[in-house]
Amino acid sequence: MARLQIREALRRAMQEEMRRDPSVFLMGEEVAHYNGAYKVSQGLLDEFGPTRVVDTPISEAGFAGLGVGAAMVGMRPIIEFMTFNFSLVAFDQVINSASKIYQMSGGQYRVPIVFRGPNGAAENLGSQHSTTVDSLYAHFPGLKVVTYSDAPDAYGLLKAAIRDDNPVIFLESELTYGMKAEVPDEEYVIELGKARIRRPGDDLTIVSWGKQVFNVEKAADQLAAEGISAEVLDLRSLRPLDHETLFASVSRTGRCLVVQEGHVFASVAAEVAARVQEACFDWLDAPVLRVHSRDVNQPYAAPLEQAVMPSPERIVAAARRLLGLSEPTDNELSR
Amino acid sequence: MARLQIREALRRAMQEEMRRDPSVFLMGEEVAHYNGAYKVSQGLLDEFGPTRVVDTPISEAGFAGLGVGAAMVGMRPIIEFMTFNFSLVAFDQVINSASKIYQMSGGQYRVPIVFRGPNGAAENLGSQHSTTVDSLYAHFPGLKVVTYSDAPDAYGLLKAAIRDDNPVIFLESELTYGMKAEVPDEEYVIELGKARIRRPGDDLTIVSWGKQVFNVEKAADQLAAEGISAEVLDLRSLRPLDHETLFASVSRTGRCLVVQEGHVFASVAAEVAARVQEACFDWLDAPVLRVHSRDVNQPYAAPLEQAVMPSPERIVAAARRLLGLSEPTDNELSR
Amino acid sequence: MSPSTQSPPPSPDRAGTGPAADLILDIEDPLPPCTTDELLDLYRGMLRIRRIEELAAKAYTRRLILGFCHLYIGQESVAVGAAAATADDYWIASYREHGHALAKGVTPRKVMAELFGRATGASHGQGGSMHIFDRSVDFMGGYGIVGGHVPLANGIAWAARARGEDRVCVCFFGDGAANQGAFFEALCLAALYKLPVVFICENNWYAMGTPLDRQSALTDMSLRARGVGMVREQLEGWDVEHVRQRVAAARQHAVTGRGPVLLEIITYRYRGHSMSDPAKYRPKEEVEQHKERHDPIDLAARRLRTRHGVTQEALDAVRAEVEEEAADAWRFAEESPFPDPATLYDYVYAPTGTPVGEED
Amino acid sequence: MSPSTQSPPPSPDRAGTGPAADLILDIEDPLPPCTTDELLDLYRGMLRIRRIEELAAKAYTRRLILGFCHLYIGQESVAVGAAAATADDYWIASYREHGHALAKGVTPRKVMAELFGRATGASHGQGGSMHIFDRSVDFMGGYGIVGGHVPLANGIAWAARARGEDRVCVCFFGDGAANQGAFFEALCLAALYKLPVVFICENNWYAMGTPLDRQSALTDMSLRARGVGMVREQLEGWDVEHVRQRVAAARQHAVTGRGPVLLEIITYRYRGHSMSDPAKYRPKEEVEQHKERHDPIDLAARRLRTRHGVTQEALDAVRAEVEEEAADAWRFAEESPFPDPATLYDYVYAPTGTPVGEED
Ligand SMILES: Cc1ncc(C[n+]2csc(CCOP(=O)(O)OP(=O)(O)O)c2C)c(N)n1
Ligand SMILES: Cc1ncc(C[n+]2csc(CCOP(=O)(O)OP(=O)(O)O)c2C)c(N)n1
Ligand SMILES: [Mg+2]
Ligand SMILES: [Mg+2]
Repeated sequence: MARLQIREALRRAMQEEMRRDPSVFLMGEEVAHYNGAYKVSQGLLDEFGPTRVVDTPISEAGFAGLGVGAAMVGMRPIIEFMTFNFSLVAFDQVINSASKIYQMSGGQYRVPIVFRGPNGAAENLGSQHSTTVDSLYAHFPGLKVVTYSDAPDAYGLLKAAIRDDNPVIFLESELTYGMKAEVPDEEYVIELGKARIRRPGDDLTIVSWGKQVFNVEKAADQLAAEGISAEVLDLRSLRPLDHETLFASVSRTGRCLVVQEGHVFASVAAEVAARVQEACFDWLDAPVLRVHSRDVNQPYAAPLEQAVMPSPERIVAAARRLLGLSEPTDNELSR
Repeated sequence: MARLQIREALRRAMQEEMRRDPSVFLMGEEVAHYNGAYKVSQGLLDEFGPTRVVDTPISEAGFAGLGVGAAMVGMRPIIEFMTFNFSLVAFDQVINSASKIYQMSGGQYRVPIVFRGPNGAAENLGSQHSTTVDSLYAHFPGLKVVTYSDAPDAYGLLKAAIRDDNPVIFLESELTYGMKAEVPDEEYVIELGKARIRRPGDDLTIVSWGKQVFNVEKAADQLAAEGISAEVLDLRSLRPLDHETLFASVSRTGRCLVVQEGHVFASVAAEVAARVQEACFDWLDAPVLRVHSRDVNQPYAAPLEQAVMPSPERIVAAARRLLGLSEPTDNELSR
Repeated sequence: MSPSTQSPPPSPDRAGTGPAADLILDIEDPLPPCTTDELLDLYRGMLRIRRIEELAAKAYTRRLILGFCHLYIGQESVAVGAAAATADDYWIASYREHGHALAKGVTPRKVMAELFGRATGASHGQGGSMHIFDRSVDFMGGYGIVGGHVPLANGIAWAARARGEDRVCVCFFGDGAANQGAFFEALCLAALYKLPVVFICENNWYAMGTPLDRQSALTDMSLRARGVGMVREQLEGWDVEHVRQRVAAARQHAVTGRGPVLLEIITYRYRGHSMSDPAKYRPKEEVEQHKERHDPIDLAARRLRTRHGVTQEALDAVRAEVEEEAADAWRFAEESPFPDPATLYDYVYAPTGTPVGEED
Repeated sequence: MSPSTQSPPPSPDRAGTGPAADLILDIEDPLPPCTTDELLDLYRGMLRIRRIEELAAKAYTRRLILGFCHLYIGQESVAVGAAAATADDYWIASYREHGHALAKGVTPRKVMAELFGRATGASHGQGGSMHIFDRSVDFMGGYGIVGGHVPLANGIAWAARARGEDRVCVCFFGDGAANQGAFFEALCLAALYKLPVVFICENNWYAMGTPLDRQSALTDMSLRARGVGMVREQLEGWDVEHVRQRVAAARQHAVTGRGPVLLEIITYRYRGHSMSDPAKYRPKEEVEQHKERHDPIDLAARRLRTRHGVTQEALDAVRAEVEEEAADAWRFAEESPFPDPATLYDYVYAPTGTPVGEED
């Protein structure tokens, strides 16, 4: 058992998979000589050489498409977007090529590719560098969308993503690359499509994923101090969604709060709410509520950004409201 | 009062706006000499000449961006995507440029632009030509997303979109361009953000938009024959959403069915369901249900495509289920 | 070796060095001229495409084929000539790919059944006219987003090289596609990584209704290569033998590690852009004149008669064969079942861990 | 005139015509040489950028400036030379735009306050370092998606031409941006529509940590124009007067209806890509050597002394002025309030129908 940073856990996953399978390669901007903009790929060029750890020019559509083509003939490319903001210039390649080829070829060509990189707001990066793409990609059948909240999950999920025969969108965060946790020394793979109960509880279920799980944990601590027992569910896989774990938890607690970074409209949080209210209608004691980034483009100034992002305080407030302990003060609905 | 095809209503809207305001121009593939791939812009080149009705090469990112730049200095471009499938190669321009400039410039630059064109499945066009983009664009603050179900709305809404000082995504359909309806001769504009009750009813509210409204109307007829009175709501504007009309209807009927073309996950239908269950929880007699395209990439073969698309039959079945008149036969939830 | 020692430091001199040389494909025709049998095969190949597509047009008007249907008639020499030079290589193409599929060896039955949307089609009815795929002959698909498939060609070539296969990827697209960002990025990457790709721009002068000189300031599309440091050649495509030679030359360049080549092949489509285009943007005479002067099938027939002494009867016999093949394809397609809607969800996710192959 | 009569019908001849000529900007230096005052102004402009950015670097380490911060130090001659030639034109730039903003006339106070995220900043604290906008001087923003702003330049120029303004749009981007699809599409469109745009590729040899020869098969970025039929020129950017002349020449070309120009200006950045980049990918000597040989501010100072007889005292006085200006900007920024979170929703939708202008 070693304490690893998340970036180290991700690196170990890639390294092991590249060792066991010569068809795996890593490609992206600054992944090789620079060792990665966020040092996730540190040392991989040295070990695997420039044909398997490949720097690219600033041509996301070009190298995303290159990855798709390589995957069709049996390679297993890992395409790093320096951040997922830049995946928008390659959006057509991910949607119209990666996600559709298996279907439109009638199952003849598979696209075992991982698109990975940091997603969502880091800190004070402003409007064009703070986009959360979860909901965009989770919208599309043919893609799998995966994320993690800690190092052991990051490791096991990335390994599963690399081995999966389908295109996987693997969402990371600059802000948590340095977070450490114990990762077992023996190799393991975490099946995609399984949520994880990070903390059992009885009074409400708080559903979250990615780095917002930490805000939720903090909120759960605070709620616990008030005598409220929150079950914390980390979805890990947004598509496919683990209905079983989700519905079992909510049917038991009768209350559901979804916490999501990013715009709320037509989002993963919306989907979770829509499915939970449908499947658990008879068990729900209150409507499903959502805490999410304010529905604005990300401003630069720190006090503005802080007002935009989900926070433990906002989560606690929503939980209290869900339990009928306070009136709505903050119009979460439209904003 | 003249009976106009939808394409004629759209054309009249553009023509009138171009006459009254020299800053309005139309740009896109085949809009000028060819008179539009679907003949929406027929005759406009003749009237306004090649500096205001402009053919482009196949460079969606290039001409979408050109439109944004022109809008920043006070022009009012109408950018036609031959179909919205092709907007995915310009996705970054729409999101990172059009939707964000007003905010990131601190309000100094407005982007009064309309992106318009056919959206969603036409018939048997296969995987890459049948994408529904409603949910993708409605996700983003800074954009408005508008659509219509008939000629008079098409006319009045497009005029409002052209006059709006914000980027508007205006969603059309190849399949309904030829549908006719009476359009008043006098000029009018329909305020964006207002839903329309197409048919009042008491037993349930069916929420829809765009060409699915016709499936809903047919279903409502069938339901009426069974003695079930459905209120049919045409949202028209997906962003901003008309909460007032929506919630008033559902609180009264106590039941809500959302009918949407396109993928279900993280969709507009999800958002409507999430908001309705939150706002109308105490009035709901059943969970909000959704009918939508099957969650697959669009296959070519006609029997497969028919199985994918929403249909009056599927809507009636869902309505019956919503009213407790039948058991779930068809797992709408996960598929 | 540190990266910085590889890069000459910027210096005033750099600006003075002037542009790199124009890189013109400098390999002579590498193949011996066609034997009579070889040319007869090319003739048969072109005729096959034309007849299958004529039937497709007929089937379309009877609503046996639905959606969009883009015919290749007039351009046959490009795909057939290229196939003769790259039979064992990977191919990838646009939505106007019936001809490429047939030339690469997808059977007429599989092509026609796909157009008819049947379970026996190349893509099991999932793809349709624009998305014919056939793994068994490395025909890696037709794609509907203009220019969107061009980056994929690089990846296919990347994989081929990584595995030490002596194969190239041949990538077909139109003059209109040479305005798409994805196309340019792909060219840049191919040149940078020296990938074994033969890019073939089929310049038929029109992108839908827009002639080339209203699409682009430059009408020599091979010059796109000039802006990215790639080897190029522009040629006329009417003569299938010439296409075969020049594609073979480009292949030889690419497969020997010298990097990709952009071939611009001048050609012409006789029909509208798709079945629903009346093609009013060009005078009928332009089409007629073109057919008269440059029809690749007529040209091959003429050469077979005059240079190879093949009799008209022999040519007629080929025509009859092809006719029967096409009719058979139609019958096969029409008699084949539609895919079962119960299979709908089989095409969402590949079953990880199972062997890859034709899933049927 | 029907469209088809405009287009020469495709014919065998077309392939024979060969490539269009290489289009090199053929306008001589259009401006008289700088007067002493003019050159002093350029000197002051460059110095201003450098001092403001040196302070910005300091503020960054004190966490008064957050997020990404890309310094322009070393490249000042490009923006300042260009500004002297296009003072009344529209400008648009990338995320490395502090220098461009200052050169175009955004006040040091507004720039610094934006970097500090204050309500008094150019973009009211909404934008930050990468998104400085100032409508009052037609500075149309800094953008963070590499290459993403290049298409916008065409639209700005389109509007200028449509309204009969004799103005161009000047668009700045890096060598790395010249690999983005949006950049290529924009070049194609500008050439096709003959738009009054001056594209300036600031080739500083690096895109983040990647030197140009590992980014692109071709290191003469002006050749990108060659592939699309655009007029081009490559020049060294160390001499601010030379930049001023060549940008003036390009402007003259573009504004007189002869179409856009791509200028590649060779330059060099002294600092890391952003404040968080230690720039280990190049040896320190490379930077030192460059500063010694090509520093644009030193070069201007030398010329002022030797050719214009300006005394060192006069130069020192300019330096002192600039010093005070920069210090004032810092004070102003630091004392300015942060934007009120209550204003958050004011920037989602523009209030249709109200007059456009600075909303503050
Ligand atoms: C990105 C994109 N934009 C627009 C279209 C619509 N479209 C389909 S084919 C075509 C013309 C393509 O012309 P060209 O590349 O010359 O190929 P050709 O049809 O002549 O074979 C257009 C505009 C599309 N399919 N994809
Ligand atoms: C589309 C996109 N991809 C990647 C990035 C990350 N990134 C920011 S700047 C940069 C390097 C740009 O280099 P260049 O264009 O030469 O400009 P310079 O920084 O040298 O001024 C990269 C890769 C981005 N902002 N946008
Ligand atoms: Mg063409
Ligand atoms: Mg650079």
